[in-house]
Amino acid sequence: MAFDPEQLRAEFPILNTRLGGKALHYLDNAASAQIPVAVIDAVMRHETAARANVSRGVHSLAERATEAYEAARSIIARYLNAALPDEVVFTGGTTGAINLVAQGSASQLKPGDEIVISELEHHSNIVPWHMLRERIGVALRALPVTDEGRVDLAALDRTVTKRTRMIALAHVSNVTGAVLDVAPVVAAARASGAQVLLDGAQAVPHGPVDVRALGVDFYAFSGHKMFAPNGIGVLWGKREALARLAPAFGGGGMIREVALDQISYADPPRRFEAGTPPIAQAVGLGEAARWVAALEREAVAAHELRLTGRMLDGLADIRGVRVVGPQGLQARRGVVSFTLDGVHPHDLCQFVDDRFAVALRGGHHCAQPLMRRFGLAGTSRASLAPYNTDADVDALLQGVAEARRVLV
Amino acid sequence: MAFDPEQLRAEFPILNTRLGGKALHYLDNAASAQIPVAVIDAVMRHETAARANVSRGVHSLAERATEAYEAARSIIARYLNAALPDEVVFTGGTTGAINLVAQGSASQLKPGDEIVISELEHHSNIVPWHMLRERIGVALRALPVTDEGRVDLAALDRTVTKRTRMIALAHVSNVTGAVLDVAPVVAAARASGAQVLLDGAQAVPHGPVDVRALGVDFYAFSGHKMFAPNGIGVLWGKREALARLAPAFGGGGMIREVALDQISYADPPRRFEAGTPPIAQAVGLGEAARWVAALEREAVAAHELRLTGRMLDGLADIRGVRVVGPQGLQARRGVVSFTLDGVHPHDLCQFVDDRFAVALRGGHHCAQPLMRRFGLAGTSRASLAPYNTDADVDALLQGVAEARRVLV
Amino acid sequence: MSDELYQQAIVELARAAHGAGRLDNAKRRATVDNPLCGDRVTVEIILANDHVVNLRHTVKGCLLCKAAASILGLRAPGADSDALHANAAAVDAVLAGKPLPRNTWAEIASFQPVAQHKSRFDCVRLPFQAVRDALKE
Amino acid sequence: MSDELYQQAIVELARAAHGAGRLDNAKRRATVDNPLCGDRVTVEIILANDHVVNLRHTVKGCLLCKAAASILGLRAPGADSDALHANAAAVDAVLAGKPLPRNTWAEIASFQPVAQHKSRFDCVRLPFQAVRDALKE
Ligand SMILES: Cc1ncc(COP(=O)(O)O)c(C=O)c1O
Ligand SMILES: Cc1ncc(COP(=O)(O)O)c(C=O)c1O
Repeated sequence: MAFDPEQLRAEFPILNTRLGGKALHYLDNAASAQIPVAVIDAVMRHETAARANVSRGVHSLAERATEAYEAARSIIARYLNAALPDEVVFTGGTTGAINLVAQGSASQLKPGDEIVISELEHHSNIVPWHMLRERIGVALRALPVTDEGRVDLAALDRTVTKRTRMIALAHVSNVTGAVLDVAPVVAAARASGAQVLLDGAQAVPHGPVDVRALGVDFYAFSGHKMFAPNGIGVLWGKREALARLAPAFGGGGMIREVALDQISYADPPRRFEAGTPPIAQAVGLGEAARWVAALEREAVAAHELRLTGRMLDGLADIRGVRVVGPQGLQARRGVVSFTLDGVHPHDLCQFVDDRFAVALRGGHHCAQPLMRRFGLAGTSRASLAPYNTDADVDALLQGVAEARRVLV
Repeated sequence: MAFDPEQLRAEFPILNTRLGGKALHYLDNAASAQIPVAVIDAVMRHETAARANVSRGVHSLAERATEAYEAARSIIARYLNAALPDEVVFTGGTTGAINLVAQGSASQLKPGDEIVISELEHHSNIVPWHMLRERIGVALRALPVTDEGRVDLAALDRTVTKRTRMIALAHVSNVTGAVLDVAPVVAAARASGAQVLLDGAQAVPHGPVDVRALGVDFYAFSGHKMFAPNGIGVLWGKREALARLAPAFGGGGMIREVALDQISYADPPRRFEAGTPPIAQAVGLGEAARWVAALEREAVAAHELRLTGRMLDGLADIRGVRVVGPQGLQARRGVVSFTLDGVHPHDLCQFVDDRFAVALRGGHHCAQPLMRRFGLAGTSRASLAPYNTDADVDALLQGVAEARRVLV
Repeated sequence: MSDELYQQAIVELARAAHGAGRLDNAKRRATVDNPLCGDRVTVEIILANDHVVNLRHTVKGCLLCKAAASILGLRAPGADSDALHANAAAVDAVLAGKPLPRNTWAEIASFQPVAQHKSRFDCVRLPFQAVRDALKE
Repeated sequence: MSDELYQQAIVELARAAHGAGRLDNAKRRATVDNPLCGDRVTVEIILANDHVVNLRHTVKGCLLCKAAASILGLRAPGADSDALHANAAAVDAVLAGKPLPRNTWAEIASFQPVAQHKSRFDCVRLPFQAVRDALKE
C-alpha cells in the first residue's frame, strides 16, 4: 500500500502540536477536520494577490477574484460530477445549504404536504424543516432507526406517501458512521413524486461523490469537514430543482433588477448567493477538493477501515463500553460513538484530552432525537481522517481504559 | 502628523503588486478593503494552532477555538460600545445581518405595517424588506435623496408614520459617501414607535462606532470592507431587540432542545448562529477591529479627507466629469462617484486599470434606485482606505483625463 | 492543561454523592438545566430559622457536577443562607482563578484546575445555582 | 494586461456607430439585456431572400458593445443569415483566444485583447446575440 498516513501528517502543522507535552491525537474530524498546508497557501495566495470583490468588477484584481471564485465552482462541480458549474451554490455550510432548500421551497408547499427525515438526522437537517412546519403547516415524518444506528429503510413504504414532497437524509450519519443506502430512497421518492436531499457533510470528506449516479435532487456539505476553511459550504441542486427554488436571502449580487416597487432575481446559482460571498474560502474549498481527490482513495478507505476495526475491537475489550452504531465494518465510515457505563461523555472526553491529548467529541452531537432513540444523554465520539494512525487509536483505547479505572 | 500612509502600506503585501509592470493603485476599498499582515497572521495562527469546532467541545483545541471565537465577539462588542458581548451576532456579512432582522421580524409584522428605507440604499438593504413585502404584505416607503446624494431628512415627517415598524438606512452611502445624520432618524423612530437599523458597511472601516450613543436598535456590517477576511459580518442588536427576533435559519448550535415534534431555541446570540460559524474569519475580524482601533483616528480621517478634496478638485478640472454626491467635504467619507460624459463606467474603469493600474469600480454599485434617481445607468467610483496616497489620487486623475482624450 | 482536573478528591466526592436523593417535604426546591449539555440538577432544601436542616439533590450530569452537589450535601446542613451564598460565590471565585475565599468550604478548592476549562464552569456551578434559585423561592 | 484593449480601431468603430438608429418597418427585431451591467441592445433587420437589406441598432452600453454593433452596421448589409451566424461564431472564437476564422469580418479581430477580460465578453457578444435572436423570430 503506497498510502502513508505519516507522510500526510507532515502537511498538517497542527498535528504536530503538543498539548501539555503530549503529542496531539486528533480524533474529532467529524466536527471539523484539519487543514493542509496546500489549502492554507491557496487562501493566503488569494488574499495577497487576488483579493477583491467578485462579479461586476472590471479591474484586474476583481477579474482575478471572480475567476478564482468561479474556478472553485467548477472544481466542486467536477468533484460532485454535476452537469454544470451553475448547479453549485456556495453557502456558509451544510446548515446554510439545507436552509436554502427548506426556505426556498416554502412557496411551493401547502399545509398537509409531508417532509420525510429520519430519527438520526443532525439538527441542521431537522430544524429547517421544522421551521417550515411552523410557517406553512407541512408535516414532518421521520424514518425510524435500527438498533445498529441505521435509517430503517424497511419503513420507507409506510412513511413515504403521495403527499411527501421531500425526503431529506444524511448520506453518512455523524453519530453512528452508518452509510445510507441511497437507491431505495430515490426509488421511493420517484414513486411518490418527492425530491431527495442528501446531507453529505460526513460523506464528501471521503472523496468525490457522484450526484448524478446517486440520482438525488439536492446535495449539501460543509468545507470545514473536508479540510477546507470555515465559513464555506455547498448546495448542489439539479438545474431544474434550483430553478424552482425561491431565494431565502435578498441582497446584492442575487438580483436582476431592483426598483423600489418591483424586484426580479438573477438565475441560479447567483440567486442564492446574496451579498459578497466567502470568496477566499471558496478558493480554499476548491483547493481542498483537489487535495482530497488526489489521495489514493482505495488505500485511504482501507486504512480508515482498518483503524475503525481496531477501534471497534479495542473498545469491545473494555468493560462497560457500548458502541452506538454498526458493530461491523459494512457500509460504515470511521465515525465511532460509544458510551462508558457510569461515566459522562464530557468527563470521558475531558479526561482523555487531559491525560492523553486525545481529542474526542462528547455530547448529543446535534442529534438529540437519535440520543432519545437510544435512551442516552450523549455519547463520546471518535472520528477518523486519512492522517490518523494506529498511535491515535491506541491512545484512545488506552485513555478509555484508564478513564474506566479512574472515573468509574 | 505622525500618521504615515507609506508605513501602513508595508503591512499590505498586495499593495506592492505590479500589474503589467505598473504599481497598483487600489481605489476599490468600498467594495473590499485589503487585509493587513496582522490579520492574515491571526487567521493562520488560529488555523494551525486552535482549529476545531466551537461550543460543546471539551478537548483542548475546541476550548481554544471557542475562546478565540468568543474573544472576537468581545472585541467587536467593545468596537461598537455594545452593552454586552451577547448583543453581537456573527453573520456572513452585512447582507446576512440585514436578512436576519428582516426575516426574524416576519412574525411580528402584519399587512400594512411600514418599513422605511431610502432611495440610496444598497440592494442588501432593499431586497430583504421587499421579501417581507411579498411574504407579509408590509409596505415599503423610501425617503428621497437630495441632489447632493444625501437622504433627505426633511421628508422624515411625512414618511415615518404610526405604522412604521422599522427605519433601515445606510450609515454611510456606498455610492455618494454621504454620512447620515442619525439623530433625527432616531427621534422620528422613537416618536412613531419604530426600530432603527443602520447599515454600517461603509462606516465601520473608519473606526469604532458607538451604537449606544447613536441610539439605534440594530447595526450591520461586513468584515471584508474593514480589513478582515471574507465571509464574516456582524449583526449587533440591543438585547431586547434581539430577544424579540425569531431565527431565520435553523440547525446545530442555535437550539435549546430538539425533539421530532417540538423544538426550542437558544438565547441570542446563538439563536441566530445556526450551524458551524465562520470561526477563523471571526478571529480575523476581531484582529482587524483591533488593527483599525489602533490607528490614529483623527490623523487618518484628516488624511482621507485631504485625499478626498484632492480627488474632488482634480475631477472638477476634467471637462465632462460630474461628481454624484456631496461636492464638499462636510459629512462625507472618501467614496467618490462620478461620470464622464460619453464614456461608459465600465470602459472608464477598464481603461484606467489597463493603462494606469488604477482599480475603480464601475456600474450601479448595487444601488439601482439611486442610479434611477440620478438618471444614470452607473457611475465610476473611487474609494479610499488609510493606505491610499497622493500618488493613488494622481494616477486616478491622470487616468480619467487620458480616458477623456482617448475614449470620448 | 491540568492533569489534576479529575484528582482523587473530586472523584471521591462524586462517588460519595453526599446528600443524593429527594426530600419530598422540602419547601424550597429548584431545578437548573445546562442547555449546552443537557445536564440537570434539582436541589431541595429544608430551612429552619434560616439554617439548613436538610439538603438533597438529584443530578443528571457529569462528575464535576456530581462532586459539586456532593459538597453541598456534605456541608450545607447547619449552614445559614448567608453561608450558602458565600460558598456559591466562592465557587465563582475559584473558577475565575482566584484563591478560595476565607471561611468557605475547603472542598471547593478542588475545583481550582477547572479554572483552565471555561466550557466546564457551568458543570460546577449548576448545583450552586440551584441553591441560589431555591433560596429565592 | 492589454494596453490595446481600447485600440484605435475599436474606438473609431464605436465613434462611427455604423448602422445606429431605428428601422420601424423591420420584421425581425430583438432586444438583449446584460443584467450584470444593465446594458441593452436592440437590433432590427430587414431581410429579403435571406439577405440583409438593412440593419439598425440602438445600443445603451459600453464602447465595446458599440464597436461590436458598429461592425454589424457596417458589414451586415448584403450578408445572408449563414454569414451572420458565422460571424457571431467568429466573435465567440476570438473571445476564446482563437484566431479569427477565415471568411469572417476582419474588424472582429480588434476584439482579440478582450479575450483576457472575461467580464467583458458579454459586452462584445450582446449585439451579435441580438442578431441571433432576431433571426430566430
Ligand atoms: C452600504 C452597503 N451595504 C451593504 C453592503 C453589502 O455587504 P456584503 O456584500 O458584504 O454583505 C455593502 C457592500 O457591498 C455596502 O456598501
Ligand atoms: C451530518 C451533518 N449534517 C450537518 C452538519 C452541519 O454542518 P455545519 O455545522 O458545517 O453547517 C454536520 C456537522 O456538524 C453533520 O455532521
